[in-house]
Amino acid sequence: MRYLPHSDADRQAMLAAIGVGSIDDLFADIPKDLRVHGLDLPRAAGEMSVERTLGRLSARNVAASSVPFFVGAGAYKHHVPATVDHLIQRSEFLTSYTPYQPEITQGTLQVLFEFQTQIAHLTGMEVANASMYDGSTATVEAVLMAHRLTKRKKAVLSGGLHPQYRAVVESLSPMAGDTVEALPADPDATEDILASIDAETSCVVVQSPSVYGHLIDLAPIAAKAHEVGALLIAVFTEVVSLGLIEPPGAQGADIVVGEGQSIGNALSFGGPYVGLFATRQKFVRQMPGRLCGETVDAEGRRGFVLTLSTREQHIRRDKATSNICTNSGLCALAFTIHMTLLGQTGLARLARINHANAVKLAESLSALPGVTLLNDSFFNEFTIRLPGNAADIVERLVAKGVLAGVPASRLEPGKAELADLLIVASTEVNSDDDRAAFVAALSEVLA
Amino acid sequence: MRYLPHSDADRQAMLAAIGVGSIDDLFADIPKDLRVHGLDLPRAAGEMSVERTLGRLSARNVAASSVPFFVGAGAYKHHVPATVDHLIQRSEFLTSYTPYQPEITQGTLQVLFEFQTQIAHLTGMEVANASMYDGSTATVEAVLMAHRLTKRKKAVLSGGLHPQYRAVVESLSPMAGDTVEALPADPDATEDILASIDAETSCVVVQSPSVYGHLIDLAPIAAKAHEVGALLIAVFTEVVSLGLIEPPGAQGADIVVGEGQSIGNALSFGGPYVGLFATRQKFVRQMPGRLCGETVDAEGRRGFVLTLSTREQHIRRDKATSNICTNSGLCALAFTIHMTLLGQTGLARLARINHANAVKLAESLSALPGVTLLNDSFFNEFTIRLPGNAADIVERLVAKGVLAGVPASRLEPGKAELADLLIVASTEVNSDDDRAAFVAALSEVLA
Amino acid sequence: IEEALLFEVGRDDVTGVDLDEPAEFTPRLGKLARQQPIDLPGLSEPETMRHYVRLSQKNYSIDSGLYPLGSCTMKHNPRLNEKMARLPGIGDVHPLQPLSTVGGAVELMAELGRWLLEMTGMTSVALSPKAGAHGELCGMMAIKAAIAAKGETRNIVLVPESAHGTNPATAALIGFKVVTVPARADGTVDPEAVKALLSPDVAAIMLTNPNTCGLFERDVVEIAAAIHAAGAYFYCDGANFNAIVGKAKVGELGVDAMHINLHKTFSTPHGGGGPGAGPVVLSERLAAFAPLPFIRMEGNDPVLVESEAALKPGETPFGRMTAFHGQMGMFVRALSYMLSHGSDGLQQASEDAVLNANYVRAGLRDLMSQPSGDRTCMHEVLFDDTFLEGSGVSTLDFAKAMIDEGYHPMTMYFPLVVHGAMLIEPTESESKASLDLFIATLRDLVMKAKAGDLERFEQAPRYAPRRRLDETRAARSPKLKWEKPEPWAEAAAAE
Amino acid sequence: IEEALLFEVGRDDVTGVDLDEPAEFTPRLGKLARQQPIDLPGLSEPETMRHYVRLSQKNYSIDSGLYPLGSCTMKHNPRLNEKMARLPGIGDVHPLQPLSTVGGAVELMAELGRWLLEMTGMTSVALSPKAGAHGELCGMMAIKAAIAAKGETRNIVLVPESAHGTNPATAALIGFKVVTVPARADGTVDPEAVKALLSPDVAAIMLTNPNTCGLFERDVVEIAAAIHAAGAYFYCDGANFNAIVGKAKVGELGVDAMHINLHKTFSTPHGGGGPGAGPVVLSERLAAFAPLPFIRMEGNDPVLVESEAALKPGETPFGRMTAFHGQMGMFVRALSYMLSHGSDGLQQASEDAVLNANYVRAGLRDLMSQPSGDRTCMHEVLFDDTFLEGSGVSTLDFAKAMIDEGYHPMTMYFPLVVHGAMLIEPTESESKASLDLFIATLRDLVMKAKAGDLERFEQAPRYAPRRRLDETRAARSPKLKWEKPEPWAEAAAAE
Repeated sequence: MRYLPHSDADRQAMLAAIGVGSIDDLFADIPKDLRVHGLDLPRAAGEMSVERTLGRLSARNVAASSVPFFVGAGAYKHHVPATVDHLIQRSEFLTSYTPYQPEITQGTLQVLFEFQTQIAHLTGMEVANASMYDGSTATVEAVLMAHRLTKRKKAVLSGGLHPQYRAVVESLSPMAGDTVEALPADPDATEDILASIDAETSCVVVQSPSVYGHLIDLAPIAAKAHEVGALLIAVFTEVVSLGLIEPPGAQGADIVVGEGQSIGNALSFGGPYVGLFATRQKFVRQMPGRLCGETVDAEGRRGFVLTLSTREQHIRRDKATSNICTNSGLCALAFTIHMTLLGQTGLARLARINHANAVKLAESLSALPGVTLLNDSFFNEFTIRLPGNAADIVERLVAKGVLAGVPASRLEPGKAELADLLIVASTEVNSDDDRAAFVAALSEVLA
Repeated sequence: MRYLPHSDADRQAMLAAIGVGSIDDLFADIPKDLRVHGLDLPRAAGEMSVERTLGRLSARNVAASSVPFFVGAGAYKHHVPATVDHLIQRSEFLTSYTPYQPEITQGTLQVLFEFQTQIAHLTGMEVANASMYDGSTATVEAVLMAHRLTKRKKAVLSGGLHPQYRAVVESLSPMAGDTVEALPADPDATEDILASIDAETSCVVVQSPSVYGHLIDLAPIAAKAHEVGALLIAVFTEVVSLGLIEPPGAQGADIVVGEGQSIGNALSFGGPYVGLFATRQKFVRQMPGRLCGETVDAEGRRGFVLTLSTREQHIRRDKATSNICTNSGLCALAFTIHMTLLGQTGLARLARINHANAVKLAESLSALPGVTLLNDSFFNEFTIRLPGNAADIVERLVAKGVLAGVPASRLEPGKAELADLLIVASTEVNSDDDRAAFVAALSEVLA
Repeated sequence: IEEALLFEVGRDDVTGVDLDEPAEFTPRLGKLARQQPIDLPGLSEPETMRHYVRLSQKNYSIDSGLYPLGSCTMKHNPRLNEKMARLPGIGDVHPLQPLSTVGGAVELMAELGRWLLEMTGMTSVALSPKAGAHGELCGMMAIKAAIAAKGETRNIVLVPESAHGTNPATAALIGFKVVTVPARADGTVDPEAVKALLSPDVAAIMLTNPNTCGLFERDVVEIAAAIHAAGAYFYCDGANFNAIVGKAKVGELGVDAMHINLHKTFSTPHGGGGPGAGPVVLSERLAAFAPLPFIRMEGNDPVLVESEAALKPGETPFGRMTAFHGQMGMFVRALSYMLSHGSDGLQQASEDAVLNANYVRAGLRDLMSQPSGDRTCMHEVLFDDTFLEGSGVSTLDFAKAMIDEGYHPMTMYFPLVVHGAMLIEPTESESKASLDLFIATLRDLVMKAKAGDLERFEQAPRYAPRRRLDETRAARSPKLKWEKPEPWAEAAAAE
Repeated sequence: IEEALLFEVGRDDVTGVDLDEPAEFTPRLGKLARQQPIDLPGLSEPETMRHYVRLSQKNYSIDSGLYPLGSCTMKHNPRLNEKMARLPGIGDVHPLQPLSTVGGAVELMAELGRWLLEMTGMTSVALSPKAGAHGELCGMMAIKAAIAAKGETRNIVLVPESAHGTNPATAALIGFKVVTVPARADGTVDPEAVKALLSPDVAAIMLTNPNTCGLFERDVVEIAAAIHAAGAYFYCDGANFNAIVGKAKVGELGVDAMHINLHKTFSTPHGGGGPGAGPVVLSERLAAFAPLPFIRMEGNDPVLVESEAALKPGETPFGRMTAFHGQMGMFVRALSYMLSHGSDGLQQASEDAVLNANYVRAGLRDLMSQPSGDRTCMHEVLFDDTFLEGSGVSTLDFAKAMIDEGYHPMTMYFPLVVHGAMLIEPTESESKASLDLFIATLRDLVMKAKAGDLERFEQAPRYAPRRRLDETRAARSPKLKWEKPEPWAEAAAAE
């Protein structure tokens, strides 16, 4: 087996050095009747064989790059520079351990420090952590953090929050003894969330752009929340939007969480992604996840360490702020490198291209008979009402080689009022030809 | 432009530091009337755009992995472990310079020392150099070296030598004032090369396996050559064959040259490849190309350096043994890593699989009516005579999705007696299904 | 060589990505167009490449040396797996594409599940947890849901002293009260101690097996039986599953839920701290509570069940752990690893891991001290600091001195039940030659420590990119992001 | 940290590649089946990975630092180009596949040729040469063939003193007699000196422009005219083409043949010494002699002409430089680089390269000495060792001391026309910040040298994987491969 270095001679010599007669002697603690002798699985396979097996599975999927592609709703197809994927595969990043030994992990640590700085600047917040699993788990951690900070137990979730994010909060938060008030789906951005905020409220969770693409003015919500002593948790799933829209920090958010996949990371059928988490300096000791901080070494040179670990489970055990142990280090690295390449100039331009592409597409699609655009404002994603079941229409567009978007019913099944809604994203990867193909195909399907 | 670090402000500051007013002042030495103002070429393009352009070109070619593939005749489709391609892309190998400063290039140098050792062992020779451009240029360098050693000027080329190798020798050698006697194409391995060896002969150049796949017994040729004071140059184009057949060094060859592409390197439409070059210790000072040697540093630690550079052009100028400056360092690295992974156990097994696949295919093909196998012996490649023009038949097999081999006429155009010959290779990448597809398709085409 | 922060060398108008400005259009941002500057400098591509290459060179990695990290399992990361994760139909597929366009992805998940269930002897699997601790949470949430489904209110979770910190943190997170089970002298759990704590309020035990002392819990079956008899559940921390793959099935040991760290057992890369993946296998008692999404087999066809609307009778998921379907990028790497090993290779890997740990034990047992005497261990060997007594060298000093010898330190001060613990897990990836060198180096260090060569230890590391760092300072006044130097500081720096 | 040779740690029965033995079959090897053992030990995959990663860590590279290598042009290697070279339709295509299956490959070659011709103003291009020196050979063979075609027997090639060693070596290889043209004080070529050497026996001049002193040959047009008037050809060494892309076309300077180092001008990676690629552009006078294979445009369709049987009238190739079609892997990288830059970027790159060299010159001119006075240079700046006079520090010492400062040395003792030459080419890839640091470091070194801090120089390098190596010993009794230690040596080593 190519991954196992020992020759049989090596094994024999080692057993002799240990002083046992056979490998079975080393497993003597496992009760005899429970020992397994052979699994019902195939035997070892060479590289060619594995490549064929997995290549066959890969070939049964339609790759985003191979078709006009407009699927979003929480994960986005963007172009990642070759430099990013090359660098994250460097042995010293890819196969390095969590930087608990800072003397020999300054590379990873400095990257995390750069990452935290980038996220803080992007979101307009004071501090950011070294990443979370993804946007949805970051959201529930933010809710739990708000409960700790406010000592209240009720979270109010906007109807514009991604339904799967909502489900994550609704699954965990009640088990922790809390209450979740989730407003109904809000495809038109007409909800009155202010009315749900009261003195019991620990936090209000609002996504902007919403899952339906609407940009939400957070300032009045923050004002109302602060008025009653609650916190505003701002959520985003498309980090590129921050290149063009006012950051949540400037709109009064107390905690900002989001998905960072768009920058540096592949779609990968949903994971691994990278959760972003930022807040105000005064809340930092209730923050979940790893933090990297600057310090000096014994010679006075600047260096970086994981810090404030007294919040963490390996020190505090059942008193920890979260049970989180790993983060998304490598995805955060990809994010940091891609963002470094972009810089503010590149990010702003990238965001403008995304927005322009989405605007052009929204105009073309809503010009089709029977198609209505629901959004006044949006960034690179919007919702249209189709003259018919959106899921069916999407399937018919698949046959025409266009992946058209996410039917709202995929996220909110069984709600008749959402059945004809389609959430459509357009990024820099869509060419004019792609958009034309979509419009033509939809036009044919609706004809 | 993403590759150019300067901002405009940087450029202005630098011009000021230099003390010139504009960039044009730095190009003042170019006569004004010869200065170019704009090339008739497209403007800068982003990554996505370049990927689309080159992706479109790539898509117009049929990749070897995508079809049953039997094309050889000097380049071979093998499976390269993922580790190899990963390692050669490491910055410290990929973007490193020629190791003229040994203190900071011990990595490259030790690899070359390992490579030289591997090649010497594989070929059964005493010394090998640090690689040549490819097999064909190594061959002509061997001929020139033989001329230097023997002080004679006539090379005899076997009719089994790859015709494009022969053409390379025939192009350069006469310009250097030498004579080349090339025997006619020898698809049946019946030539009497001994008869062409005489007291004028500097060297005999024999390929085994020959371009038609025949294994050639080199010992009698070596004996005859040595008898008249000539040298035997043994050539191979499929290095994997050395895992299973007696090495040229054991058969009396004086210089062994060959193509190393099969181990570690992609097909890449013909290049870059890696030329292998080995000889006897006593000839080393007439050898072309770079050599890495062991030595010690100022503290007595083992280290490696490029050595015997007094043979080389940058020292000897017009008295050099060759004008060669670069080698195929990165391809040699790929070779070394792949060979290290294989070891003798893996190489021998790989060779057996290749041979077994070729034997099975030869048996199946020659069982078809009208198809004759020309080879008594072969390794992973053989020649069949078809009942019709081989190039036409290959083209009809393309339409059936099979890349069937190389018509002899592709290498030796215009020779009627070769028109119905097809050179067929089969390696470890061919599955039973691939072979069955070939046999079935050929059977249909011939029906 | 020092490397500046990107903020110190980047410039506001430099970018390493070439994009054309879009043609004129009418923005639809309403009043929310960005007013604030983004304040992120950029680097050109060559600067970016060099910056991160040079940073990487300050890191230790498995590709450059042995990581003797007990309980953390740093093994070889095959590059084949990276290649497979980048296949266009794997890496470039969206989680919400029409299901008709992702048949291969769903089949891949089903296949991964099949392997995991066969290796563990369990009934169902939840693939979506994003990491080991997330898997623990998933397993414990399933237990909580199962208890609630029975109408019970059990609220106590038993956790042995030697457990990973995530165990009590997880239990506490969802409102359980944690009660510690004391360890026996050798670090294993005494079934009697468990039985003594059992009550109708006990919801579950969380046990690591093999445990964090590197020992297989010999009495695991008896413990499981007692737990089950008390109406509680047996959660197994699967961090050490890599020692017993192909040697024992946890389902047969009585486990009800166990997470599997794909990055430990199946070698998805650590990546400097993630991403991980923590699928959870569940016994028949918990199978129905597996969260969304899950794979339902309909005959030979796997179906991805994403929502409650698609449930069939008997399927009672407790909810959802994450958006989308989990860490596909890690699934494919793990499956590639499994396919490569096969049933024979997986068993051999466990055997070699245990062989290597015992070989290290044999090489050091005369010089270092083992808390439970010189007994056979599983895939990791535990030493305590008795052998350093009186030397003035602490476990920390000893570990930092290893850095100067070219090694990453072993796991220190864990498990907590052992004084000055040093937990060494070489993994099956290390050759005998590598272990011989490691043993020789440690023997040399031990002798230096015993000889009182204090400077070598207290000053260590001396040959690393940094000397020991001031962690207290970092925590006391946290500096968590780069701040532009104040003008006066700039002026001072310029002098 | 030391790294053993693979032969010292490998074992005969270990392999890092899993292959199944073939089923029983009847071999067809005749009597030539291998009798000799192969004698190559193997390593498992994790050992292989670590071995080569650790070796790589002993290398300097462009991704980790500046390479101020005059005439060798170490610039940024974009990873996009690596990705493009691995597209399945590029990297996985066989040179002898039916031409109907490689239309894209042929088009790519045609497109590369089009760019090269537009940039140089020449008539035809031979893509197949495998490296710069191979390109020189190709160009000189074309000249030799052209002379033969005219029935002439010219046998003298003029080569300036400052030329690269490959120039005279190439000329001599194909039987030309090399006559050296003396340089002017500033290293440039005096047209009068050329004219004085012209005769009916002169076949060609080989001139580098910009020359190896970093100067543009101002009199190049006059020299070309004189050469042509004498019936000879003008070969231009294109090693420094990167300074003038988009600024001047060599065709308009009177050049008849020039090779282009794709790895210098168009950034295909050096790879520790190759592979390179050296396409040759030819003037109308030589175009017909371009070797096989070449691309013929038939209307808009490129046709790959592989053999003499396919020639059309007027096509008189001198033969073939190599099997197959040349370095496709390098072609695609170069084209990717060209497409990325575009006409504007290529010109900007030349300008930035020249700007950077002059900035280095400006930063060092007061401390170091320039052989031809302080004048504007092209993309590289030349210093001599006058400034070290009396310090006891040689050019070599100075260069080795740079290693301790984290830099690769500059090109030393070349060109030969300058005493103790130091030739610095920063390339356009370096940022101002990078150059500022480089200049500051060199200034510091110069001052240390002038202050007589001899140890710092004579002992350098001290902070590299090796101190200075004994090259004399290596050459005197060459040890060119690993030899198994003799038993007595093994025994001695074991003691």
